[in-house]
Amino acid sequence: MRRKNRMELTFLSQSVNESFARITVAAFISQLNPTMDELADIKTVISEAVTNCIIHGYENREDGIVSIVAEIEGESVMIEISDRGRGIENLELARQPMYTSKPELERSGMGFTIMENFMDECTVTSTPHEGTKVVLRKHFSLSEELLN
Amino acid sequence: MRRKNRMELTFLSQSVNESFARITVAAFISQLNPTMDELADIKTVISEAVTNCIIHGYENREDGIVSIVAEIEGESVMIEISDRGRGIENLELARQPMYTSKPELERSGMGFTIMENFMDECTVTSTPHEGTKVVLRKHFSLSEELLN
Amino acid sequence: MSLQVETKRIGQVLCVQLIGELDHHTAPIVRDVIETEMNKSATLHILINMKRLTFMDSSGIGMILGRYKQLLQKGGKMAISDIPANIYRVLEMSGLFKIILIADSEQQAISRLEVES
Amino acid sequence: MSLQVETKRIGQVLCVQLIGELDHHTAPIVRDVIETEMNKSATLHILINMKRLTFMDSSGIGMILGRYKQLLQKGGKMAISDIPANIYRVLEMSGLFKIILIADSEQQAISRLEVES
Ligand SMILES: Nc1ncnc2c1ncn2[C@@H]1O[C@H](COP(=O)(O)OP(=O)(O)O)[C@@H](O)[C@H]1O
Ligand SMILES: Nc1ncnc2c1ncn2[C@@H]1O[C@H](COP(=O)(O)OP(=O)(O)O)[C@@H](O)[C@H]1O
Repeated sequence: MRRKNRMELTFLSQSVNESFARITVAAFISQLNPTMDELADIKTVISEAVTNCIIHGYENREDGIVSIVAEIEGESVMIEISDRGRGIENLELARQPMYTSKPELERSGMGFTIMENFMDECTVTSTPHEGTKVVLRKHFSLSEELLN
Repeated sequence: MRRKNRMELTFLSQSVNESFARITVAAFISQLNPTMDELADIKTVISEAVTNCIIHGYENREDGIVSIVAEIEGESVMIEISDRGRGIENLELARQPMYTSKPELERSGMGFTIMENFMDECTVTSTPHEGTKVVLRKHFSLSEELLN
Repeated sequence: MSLQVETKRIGQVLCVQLIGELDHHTAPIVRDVIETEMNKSATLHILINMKRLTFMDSSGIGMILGRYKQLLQKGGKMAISDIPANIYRVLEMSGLFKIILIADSEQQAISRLEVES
Repeated sequence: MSLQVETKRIGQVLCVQLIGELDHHTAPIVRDVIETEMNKSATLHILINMKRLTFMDSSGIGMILGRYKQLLQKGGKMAISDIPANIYRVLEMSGLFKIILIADSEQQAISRLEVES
């Protein structure tokens, strides 16, 4: 039987919730028995996407809502991180390595690059003034014992 | 300034999500700098309430939806755990220590007693065939350093 | 799996070491291991060592009570040793301490189980 | 707080030990500590010891680059030592290794910073 599981999480756009979000997603994913490295990579990408919602989507307002949906199907996981913030005008430019619209906040412009490299798939959709959604996918190779 | 924070979590009524739920709530609460004992107690009550939704509310069906809302305001936390399952006919009986409707599943009937004892407040509302909601409250005494 | 169960036999005692988290999801694992071991040979007593148990809720109480009742029928006794503080609070509330032998260490539990039998 | 910063001075090097998790929420703590220390006396070099850093994302990269630029103006150098595997992958991707000195240990980093200055 293919394992299926799903969770939805929403929280306020406060920077204290960045670590909360990555712990939560990591705890959900742990049923796939990931390696330490895989778990670390998942935490990093969640941190990137959630930080972007807070800094860029809501421009550091603390009352925005950040949503995460995670779905496990078989050995694969889909994670969707979204905000209803300002959106992105030029998606191609935004995804360039080292590009940031907020250099004054010491951003490195590496968020999307890390998401793309650490995950199998990274799709970004955005509408200015409506919000941004990042969909990430990754396939995990389950260890033998868990397949039973 | 009084700190305010809020999160909402929903997930499928699968027993594998019991540990996920308690880790998530504990991670959210950790911004209040709880002691190890306080954190352990929170994990226990979340586990009790979520297990009840799965076993009793959805009678071990795996496609029910369990919801958790947690709100921090100042030094207090409110946690609401709810299901849209079968509900409870006799609330007074259900809350009696050692009462369980499922002795054949080796239940101890101690779930509500633990929730009442470990939290400052435990309110249960339920409508047969509609679902059950447990609201838990606890006050944490913040350590000095965090009050600044 | 978030719970590991290790067993060994010392005299008439089946020692069960629980490592990880004991809840509704993992309780059946413990029950199955203990029942299998009890069917293998005539175990008289059971000792549950909780030294490395990091979490337990009332599903654990139900599982322990279930084993206790089975043992009682066979004239056996049950003991728990090395209880962490957070789990102590849960066990205390359940009244389990009135019917089950509590010990600081595995060794102490075993000698008390054997003396009293 | 989920990040602790410990500093000490060895010769011309300000050693910054990071303990915990470095992200957008905690990066300002590190920046403030380093800026305060740099204002106290003429620091030439900075060494960031990551031995006990359990998490870092691109907010960490931005913070390190920010300090690197400030140092460059004053003619100082920057080094990072004891990088855990998960953080290594993040740093590698950012291209930081081309401009910042990487060392296995604090001692190695300090002697290389001093030799090259
Ligand atoms: N959720 C979002 N809402 C609005 N803009 C975003 C969002 N995420 C990313 N962006 C835009 O894309 C740019 C690149 O993002 P990223 O690669 O993560 O780098 P950084 O966060 O360091 O700026 C950001 O500077 C911002 O302009
Ligand atoms: N979410 C729920 N939905 C339906 N019934 C419930 C729910 N939670 C508790 N109950 C009822 O209340 C009783 C007592 O619950 P509890 O004290 O947690 O003990 P236990 O779970 O061990 O039975 C249960 O046996 C069940 O009949």
